Amino acid sequence: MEDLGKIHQLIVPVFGHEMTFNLEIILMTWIVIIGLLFFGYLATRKKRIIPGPIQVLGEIFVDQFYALAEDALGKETAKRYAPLICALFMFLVLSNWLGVIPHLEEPTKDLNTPLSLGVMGFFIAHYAGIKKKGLKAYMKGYFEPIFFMMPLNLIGELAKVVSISFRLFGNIMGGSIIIMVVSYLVYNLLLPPFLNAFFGLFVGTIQAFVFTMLTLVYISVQVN
Amino acid sequence: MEISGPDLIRAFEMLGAAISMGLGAIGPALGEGYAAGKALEAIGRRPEEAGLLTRTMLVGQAVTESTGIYSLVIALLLLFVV
Amino acid sequence: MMTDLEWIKAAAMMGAGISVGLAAIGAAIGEGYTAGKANEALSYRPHLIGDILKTMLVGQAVAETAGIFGLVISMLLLFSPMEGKPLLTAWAYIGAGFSMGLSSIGCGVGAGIPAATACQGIGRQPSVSGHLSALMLIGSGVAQSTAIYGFLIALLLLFKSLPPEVTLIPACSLVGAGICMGFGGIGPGIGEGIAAGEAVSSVARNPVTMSLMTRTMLVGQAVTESTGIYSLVIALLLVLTI
Amino acid sequence: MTDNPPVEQIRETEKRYGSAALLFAVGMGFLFILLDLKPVGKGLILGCIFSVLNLVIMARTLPFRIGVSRKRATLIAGLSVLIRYALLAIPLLISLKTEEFNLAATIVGLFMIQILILADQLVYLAYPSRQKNYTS
Repeated sequence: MEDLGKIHQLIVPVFGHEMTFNLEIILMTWIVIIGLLFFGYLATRKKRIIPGPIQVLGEIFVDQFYALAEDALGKETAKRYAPLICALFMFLVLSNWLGVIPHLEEPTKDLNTPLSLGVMGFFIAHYAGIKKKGLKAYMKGYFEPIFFMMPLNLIGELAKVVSISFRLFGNIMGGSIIIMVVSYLVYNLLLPPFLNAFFGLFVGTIQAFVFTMLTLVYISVQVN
Repeated sequence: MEISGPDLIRAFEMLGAAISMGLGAIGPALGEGYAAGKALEAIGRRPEEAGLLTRTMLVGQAVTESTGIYSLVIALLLLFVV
Repeated sequence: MMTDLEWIKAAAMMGAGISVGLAAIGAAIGEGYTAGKANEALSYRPHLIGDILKTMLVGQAVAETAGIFGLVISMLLLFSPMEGKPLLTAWAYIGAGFSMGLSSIGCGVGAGIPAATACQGIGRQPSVSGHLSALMLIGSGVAQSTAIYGFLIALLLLFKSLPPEVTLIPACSLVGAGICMGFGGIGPGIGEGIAAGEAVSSVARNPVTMSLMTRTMLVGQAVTESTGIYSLVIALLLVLTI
Repeated sequence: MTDNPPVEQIRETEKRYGSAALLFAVGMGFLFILLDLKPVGKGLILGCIFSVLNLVIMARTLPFRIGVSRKRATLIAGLSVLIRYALLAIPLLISLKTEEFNLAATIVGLFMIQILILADQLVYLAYPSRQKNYTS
């Protein structure tokens, strides 16, 4: 059980500072990205009126998330942000499912991945707000309802990033720690496949959906 | 048993992390359960709105869970950073 | 002056008492709530006595799981060999008692609520009693997962090999792991029970929504579970980093 | 209770889960014994016997708890809980004190009834038509 939380790191000195790379996580992220690109290539290679199975899968994703984005953002804005939402969900789902395959790990198990996605969502939401309402109206939003609520509003905005990324990280890391400890305790008998199915497939899908929906909601709060 | 100052501080950090996460888990979970229950009741009344209600339930639960996540952050900070 | 062995024995007895006592409280609240609602349903539908009693029996049998968990841990605490163990074991035993006992409260209450609403629902819609008891058992089964986490932490605390010398930090970590998992198990258990109860009563009102309700219930419970998972993670970190 | 039908139905539930649990435990137990894991098989059977006993006592005391005064119901429920927990402690004690019964298997055996109830309902959810309908 000593390998709990052990990470293979590559430390590169740059101008007197040290840059740390988590090699496994980067590798796993690239696996996910290549898998998604391959899926996209297969789905759009031969576009037909009567679609093949992979094209159907792609159309389901795009359809569903376009409808969701339209619900939350309105027709015009949805066109701009629906691809982002759809891609985010597909990336997260594939990342969370990756841990089911032996010897592979979920990239979301490392805090850096969810945190960077959360920060990305944060900046996109505020960019959308500024673009839609204009800088002045956007800034005015922070001084609601009275002037000195500004610090509290700022903290509230930052807390959104913390909560959205720690939720994903906590669930995925918790699942993988539980699977590891239980497999160690029962000598890999019988239980771990069920735990893998529950934490990897079920919880992974739900948390990916929650993360995507929250990003969408944050954008829609800024836009409307 | 001799107790030095840093030891005492570290020990209480452990205890503090435990209490923070343990008690912090009660409230959000109860609230989320209540939200899920009410959403299920509403779906029972109007099954045709199930998609919208499920989405609203998830967003509501996600916001409710924030305090639980803050407890987790504090506990992790106490364990690893401070 | 007490010897190490006596201290460990005293701690084991205290842990065993906490474990089985709190677990029995949880199981009793759940079973009592079920019995009360079953009586209420019987009072206005006396001719359904067979169905209602059957559901009540099955529901109580599942709610009893909490009590059995507590009993198992307390017997392990009382009768496992203690000679030659380090003094830190005493702290681990108290932690194990807290972990199992407190998380069993959530488990018992959480399993009792859906059983009670199932008894009520059968009074309302006797034609779907099979559906109702299936949904009830799935819901209360999921509500018991935090008690299983508590059981896991208690077993880890019982069987972990500890360093021989006593210092304050591992002692606090051991008790803390128990408290963290114990309190963390209460909320998710009861919350998941509430969700399952509402699902059962909705199906009793509108039986066609069964599959939709099962799906939505599982999704809601999975999100409710996450604080329990956080508690488990913190408890595991506390135990394993000693 | 004087009227027969409820008692009949409770007996039916009891028989169904009890016999299934015993059958399953004995089958698995013999499998383990054949595989030369004697303590595991014996522990499983021991735990399961007491688990079934627990269910039987619970079912038999159920009719006495319905429709009586509050005080009496509380007394009966409390007594039955005490007796049942004392009963469940016996196999644990036996398997802790002797090497012949595996402890983990005994614990699994104690939960046999609950595991079977859950599995039964999962099967009902998956194939509703396969099972005898409760209502009929």
